[in-house]
Amino acid sequence: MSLHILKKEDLTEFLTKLLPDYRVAGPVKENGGFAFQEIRNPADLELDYTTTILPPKKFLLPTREVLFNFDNSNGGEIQPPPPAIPTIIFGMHTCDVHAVQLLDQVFSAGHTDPNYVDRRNQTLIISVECLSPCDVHSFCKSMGTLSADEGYDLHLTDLGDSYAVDIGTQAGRQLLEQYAQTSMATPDNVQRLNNVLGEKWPRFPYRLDFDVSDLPSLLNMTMKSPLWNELGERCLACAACTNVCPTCFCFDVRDDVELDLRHGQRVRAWDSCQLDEFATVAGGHNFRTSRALRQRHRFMRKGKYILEAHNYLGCVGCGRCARACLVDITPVGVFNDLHRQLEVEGRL
Amino acid sequence: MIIAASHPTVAEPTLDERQLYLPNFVRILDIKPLTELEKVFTFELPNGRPLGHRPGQFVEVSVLGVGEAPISISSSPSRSSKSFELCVRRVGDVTSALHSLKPGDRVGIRGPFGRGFPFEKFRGKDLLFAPGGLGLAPLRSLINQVIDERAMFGRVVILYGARNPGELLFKDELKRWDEMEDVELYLTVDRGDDSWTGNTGVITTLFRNISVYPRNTVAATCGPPIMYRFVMMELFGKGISEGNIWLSLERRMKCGVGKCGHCQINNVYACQSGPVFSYKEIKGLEEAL
Amino acid sequence: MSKRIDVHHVTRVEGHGNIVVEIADSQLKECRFDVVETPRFFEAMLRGRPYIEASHITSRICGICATGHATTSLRASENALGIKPTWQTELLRKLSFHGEILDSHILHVYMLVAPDFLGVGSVIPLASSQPDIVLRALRMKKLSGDICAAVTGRHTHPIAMTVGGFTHFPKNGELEILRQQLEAARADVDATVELCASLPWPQFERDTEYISLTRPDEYAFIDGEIISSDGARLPIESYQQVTNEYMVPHSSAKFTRFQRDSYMVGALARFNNNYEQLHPRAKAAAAAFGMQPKVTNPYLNTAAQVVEIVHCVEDSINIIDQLLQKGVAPEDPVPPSTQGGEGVGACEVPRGILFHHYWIGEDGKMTGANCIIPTNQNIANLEGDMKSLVPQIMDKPTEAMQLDLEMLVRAYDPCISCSVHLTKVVRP
Amino acid sequence: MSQNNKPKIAFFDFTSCEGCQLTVIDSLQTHPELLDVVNIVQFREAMTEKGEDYQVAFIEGSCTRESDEARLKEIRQQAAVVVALGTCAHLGGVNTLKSLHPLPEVRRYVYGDKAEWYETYDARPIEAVIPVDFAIPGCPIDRNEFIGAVKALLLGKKPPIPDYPLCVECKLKENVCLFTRGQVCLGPVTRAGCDAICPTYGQSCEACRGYITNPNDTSMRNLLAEHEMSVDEITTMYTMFTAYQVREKLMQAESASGR
Ligand SMILES: Cc1cc2nc3c(=O)[nH]c(=O)nc-3n(C[C@H](O)[C@H](O)[C@H](O)COP(=O)(O)OP(=O)(O)OC[C@H]3O[C@@H](n4cnc5c(N)ncnc54)[C@H](O)[C@@H]3O)c2cc1C
Ligand code: SF4
Ligand code: SF4
Ligand code: SF4
Repeated sequence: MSLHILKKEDLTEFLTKLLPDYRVAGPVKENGGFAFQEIRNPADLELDYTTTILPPKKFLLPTREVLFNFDNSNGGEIQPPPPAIPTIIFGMHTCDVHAVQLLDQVFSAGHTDPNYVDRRNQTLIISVECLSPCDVHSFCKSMGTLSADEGYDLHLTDLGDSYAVDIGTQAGRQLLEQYAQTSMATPDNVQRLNNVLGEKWPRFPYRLDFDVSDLPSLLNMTMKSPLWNELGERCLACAACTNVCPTCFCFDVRDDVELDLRHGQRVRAWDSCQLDEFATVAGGHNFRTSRALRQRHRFMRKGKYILEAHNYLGCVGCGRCARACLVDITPVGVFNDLHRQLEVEGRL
Repeated sequence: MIIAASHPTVAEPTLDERQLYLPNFVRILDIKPLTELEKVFTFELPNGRPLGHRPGQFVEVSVLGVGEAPISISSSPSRSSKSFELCVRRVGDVTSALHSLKPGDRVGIRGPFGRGFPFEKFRGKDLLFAPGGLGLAPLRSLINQVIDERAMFGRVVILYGARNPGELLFKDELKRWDEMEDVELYLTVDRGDDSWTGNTGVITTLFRNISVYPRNTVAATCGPPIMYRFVMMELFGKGISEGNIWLSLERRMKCGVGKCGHCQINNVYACQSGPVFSYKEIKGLEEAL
Repeated sequence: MSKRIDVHHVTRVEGHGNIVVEIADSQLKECRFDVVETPRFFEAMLRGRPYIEASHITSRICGICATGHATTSLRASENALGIKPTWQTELLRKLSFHGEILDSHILHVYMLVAPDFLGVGSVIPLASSQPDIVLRALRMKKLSGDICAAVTGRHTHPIAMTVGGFTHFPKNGELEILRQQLEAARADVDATVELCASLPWPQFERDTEYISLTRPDEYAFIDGEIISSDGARLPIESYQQVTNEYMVPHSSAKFTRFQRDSYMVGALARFNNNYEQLHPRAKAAAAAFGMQPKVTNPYLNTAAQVVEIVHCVEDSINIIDQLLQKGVAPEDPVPPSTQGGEGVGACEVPRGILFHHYWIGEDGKMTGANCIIPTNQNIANLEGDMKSLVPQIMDKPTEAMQLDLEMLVRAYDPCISCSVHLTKVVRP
Repeated sequence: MSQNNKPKIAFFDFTSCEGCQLTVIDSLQTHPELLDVVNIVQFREAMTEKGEDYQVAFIEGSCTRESDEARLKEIRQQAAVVVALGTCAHLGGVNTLKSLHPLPEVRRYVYGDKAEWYETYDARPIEAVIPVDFAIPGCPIDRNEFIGAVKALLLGKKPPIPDYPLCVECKLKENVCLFTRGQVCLGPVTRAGCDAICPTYGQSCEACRGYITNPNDTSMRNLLAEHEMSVDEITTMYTMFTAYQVREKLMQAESASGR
């Protein structure tokens, strides 16, 4: 769609106008790093951020959410949660935009998940173009997520003193018209944009030793690799990797009841396949007993299972899990090791 | 005007899907203890609407405040359209809470979920049922439906094993099946007691007693995780083809609708694609058996 | 007349203690307060641990004065290692210290002492009979806990305090909210004064030596000099001249004496020694009780605590104002300037003066420790009070006598779990 | 609910700082309705009445002398459910630190030549003396976890005490990991449930809640070693609250290798 120009000095006004109508979430400085938080003061928004510990997923799939409230007094009455709050996620990187597209697919395939979808449909995404890698752990270029051509409502590219605003959806267009002061891009602006995009590309390294389209078949051939056992010996089963991942969506469901034992809530909360109890059934049988099997499950999901089920890769190359892992288990390391093994065995 | 809402990004849920996580309440009509650990619950369907299940499907049962658990529907759809039955073993929080309920109490139900047994494919075949322990609960639904349409099937052979005589489920029904001319029932227990005169040994020992016509036989089995490998070997030994062996698999489940990830077997969600699978479908899955 | 009073495990006090009084032929034969708490050996446990752990371990001496122990411990380590904490650190420590004083005093006044006056066995029946009182207590206690939590993470056992500073800092916004809540709490504070001033405090006078810390600049809680109401001032390093610990077989806690047979520490001692430095609103509260130094009725220790509640609320507002004026900024802990050393820390924890004395080796491991707990210092004085009280009340029915004695014990707010660590310090 | 059919619960304290009982009292600030649903019949720290008729006993503190064993056994006899309240009761806690030194030496250190006046033996969790049904870990316990446990007991459920590492909660709080800040932390092997309060306030987790059932101990020790900790320092760090368990393990290993 068409390209607009938003002057940097007009950003504050844009945000100020949005705040009364929307819950606006965006990256802010926190504890020496960045985190997606609800923005209360436009000055807090840090569009020039690197990465965050938790992905913006938490605004679409909260770490803990109420599925319904109940009152047990007379045989049971339930009340669904209040409707979702109109939200704008401001400043998403393109890896996270890809991740949200996967989540959209997961939660609308088969049975549509009403809670997710309600929240998603009340949410607009304003993404930003990354101009240099977050840090050494990013491998977005290898995963094909260094840019996004859909999945956002508005997309900003930093041109120095202004942002080029790409309109992704009709909703994005309306938002811009209603809340922001922009001008149409001039040929000059377009030239600048081309330069910026052209310059950024070489700044990002390819970090996989092979093309990502080979990843599923690579994983297909390495189900029995000894690497999984090595990972199992190292892995602390701390679940940091899955908890910080923008594409992980597994959850636990439990009831929280008040002391009167009558009122309460059924709650869903993030869960992780790396934890002992995840695949354990009553009586104690665990279908993925070893850390090795759980690590294999994780990486198979990222590069194969989710793709097979939903047509999207389960990893967007954001590098969050690599940053979070204390024992240096990383997708790039694992995928390249598997690739090397096949090479050595002459199976490629 | 809030712009987001007027431009949905993802297709809106249907009315039914809006209820996805919200249980419906059903009243307990009757509770029958079967053994020390198992009870059969009969539930009355609200406004007489049939549950509409297939044998092999399950429901998520809620005791509000305690939680939810997946339980197979144990009654046959051919028997009653006003009620259904669940056979529940007391093992943890939700199942213990269920056991403490009385007739007249209400519980929440979601479902039925999952893919049941492909009943149509069984027509005209010889049927071999091999439940172990609590595995009889889901198979009972199928067996009774077969019995109700007995003429549509060839031989009906049931091989049922439990750990000891006290743990045999549905003893009345077993007796009825045993008395039927056209049903062949063989029982075994791992360890007998003074009163036990039947076969002792694990379920696989029963296979020795029977011969089947492999090309026309369909087998259905359900039991504790360790049982499958051994039963499978017996079935292969009888020459039954992979596509004709049907298993109902147990996994941890939270949502029952293919989202929560707990029941995943490699790339397959057991709650959606299963819990009933043919061996052919799962033999490529590393983590299935 | 012969009577025996034997209260096994006095209730509504911290830790385990027994009252034993025996009167035969109208003669007082036996009058003891037995400390029967199990010994805890904290000093011995500290040996060999990194000094950085000392405040975490010693806060576990007592759940109710955990912040006091931690602060005293940090001051001992800092004095041993030549560390001077920053202005901000000192203010933040004072703020969380006030939180603890408030928490402990409110617990003591409302939940441990008040039931005696209101004729119930605990605060629980009051929840239905006088809910406003209970809710007020819970409200005030919550605020005190919130003060501690904002600064150190929680009251029992504080987290963010470390040798040389803090590992976490309250946001200015959090302090602003606390300030508002403290201002709003003035109504509850006034109601507390009013309620307590109306209670029939037992009449009993016995002059003794009152010992506390004192500072030139403020009503002392952290650091300062030791002062005696009998006239003596000593640096904290000379604490052993004051405490002179000795042991008796009936108690697992150590006893102490300075210039008389016994001395008293705690809110009343602080009140007597540092009255002038109390906030004017606190002085007004003292007037409501008719209290002017020197107060010699030990039952009024609880009243002195109420006066301190007023003072701490006002002073907390004060501290927050100072912090907000500059804005709280994260700062790294001040590093040690020596490797190893010996140091004493002293604080006025809710129940009185507390000393920690540490020896730290060059490898940063603790080589020796001594902790002197306020309740220890009070037990000899408590027994002295009992001995002079019993003859005055001997004619009362046993039950009434027992209640008077239990109330006396509670007035001291003894913290017996603290008191049992013990004895002779073995210098490395 | 009338006073009569409310479950009767009692609190007991052995060697401890009483911080867990204080946390119970503090939980009333947020959950005053607790008093409506249970009948507290004994709580020495807060009430005079000493009811001996109770169904649930919450026991705080570790057992540090033989003479306390009889009382513990009495409580076990009376109570249908015994809950270890806090780390001292559950694992032994800081009290067991002294068991890292030989006992006679500890006594001499603290009591000097009067050592024999005071009875003491190796501090131990109450589980080492009587069977315990449930434990609420933590030094001190977490207020919400205590309330959660009470609810579960009222419902006849097992208290929902997590059996996964603290890092789970720490990540969800978006704390910058202490290892990233150049410090060390026991979070990866420690039982969650405190909402990662120590890392949140800038301090390493010291495993006050004890370890998860299935920790990757080898990998954890390697990780600490990579962060320049010696074996001794690692042991010191591991034993702050769990000296009893660590010593038991050592003794087991010793007797195994002796054979
Ligand atoms: C498809 C299917 C059909 C089943 N049919 C029956 C049946 O007919 N009769 C019967 O008695 N049991 C059946 N089970 C097993 C039953 O679901 C578990 O015994 C039950 O979930 C235990 O819950 P709990 O709260 O009592 O136990 P807890 O140990 O307290 O379990 C806690 C939670 O873990 C999860 N969980 C534990 N075990 C299982 C499990 N085996 N399967 C799924 N989730 C689990 C549940 O979410 C449960 O709420 C079936 C399981 C599946 C998957
Ligand atoms: S697997 Fe790791 S790199 Fe890939 S999307 Fe998840 S967190 Fe990012
Ligand atoms: S973050 Fe690393 S150590 Fe933790 S579960 Fe994931 S792979 Fe294992
Ligand atoms: S700070 Fe500790 S608990 Fe938090 S993630 Fe790091 S290791 Fe885990």
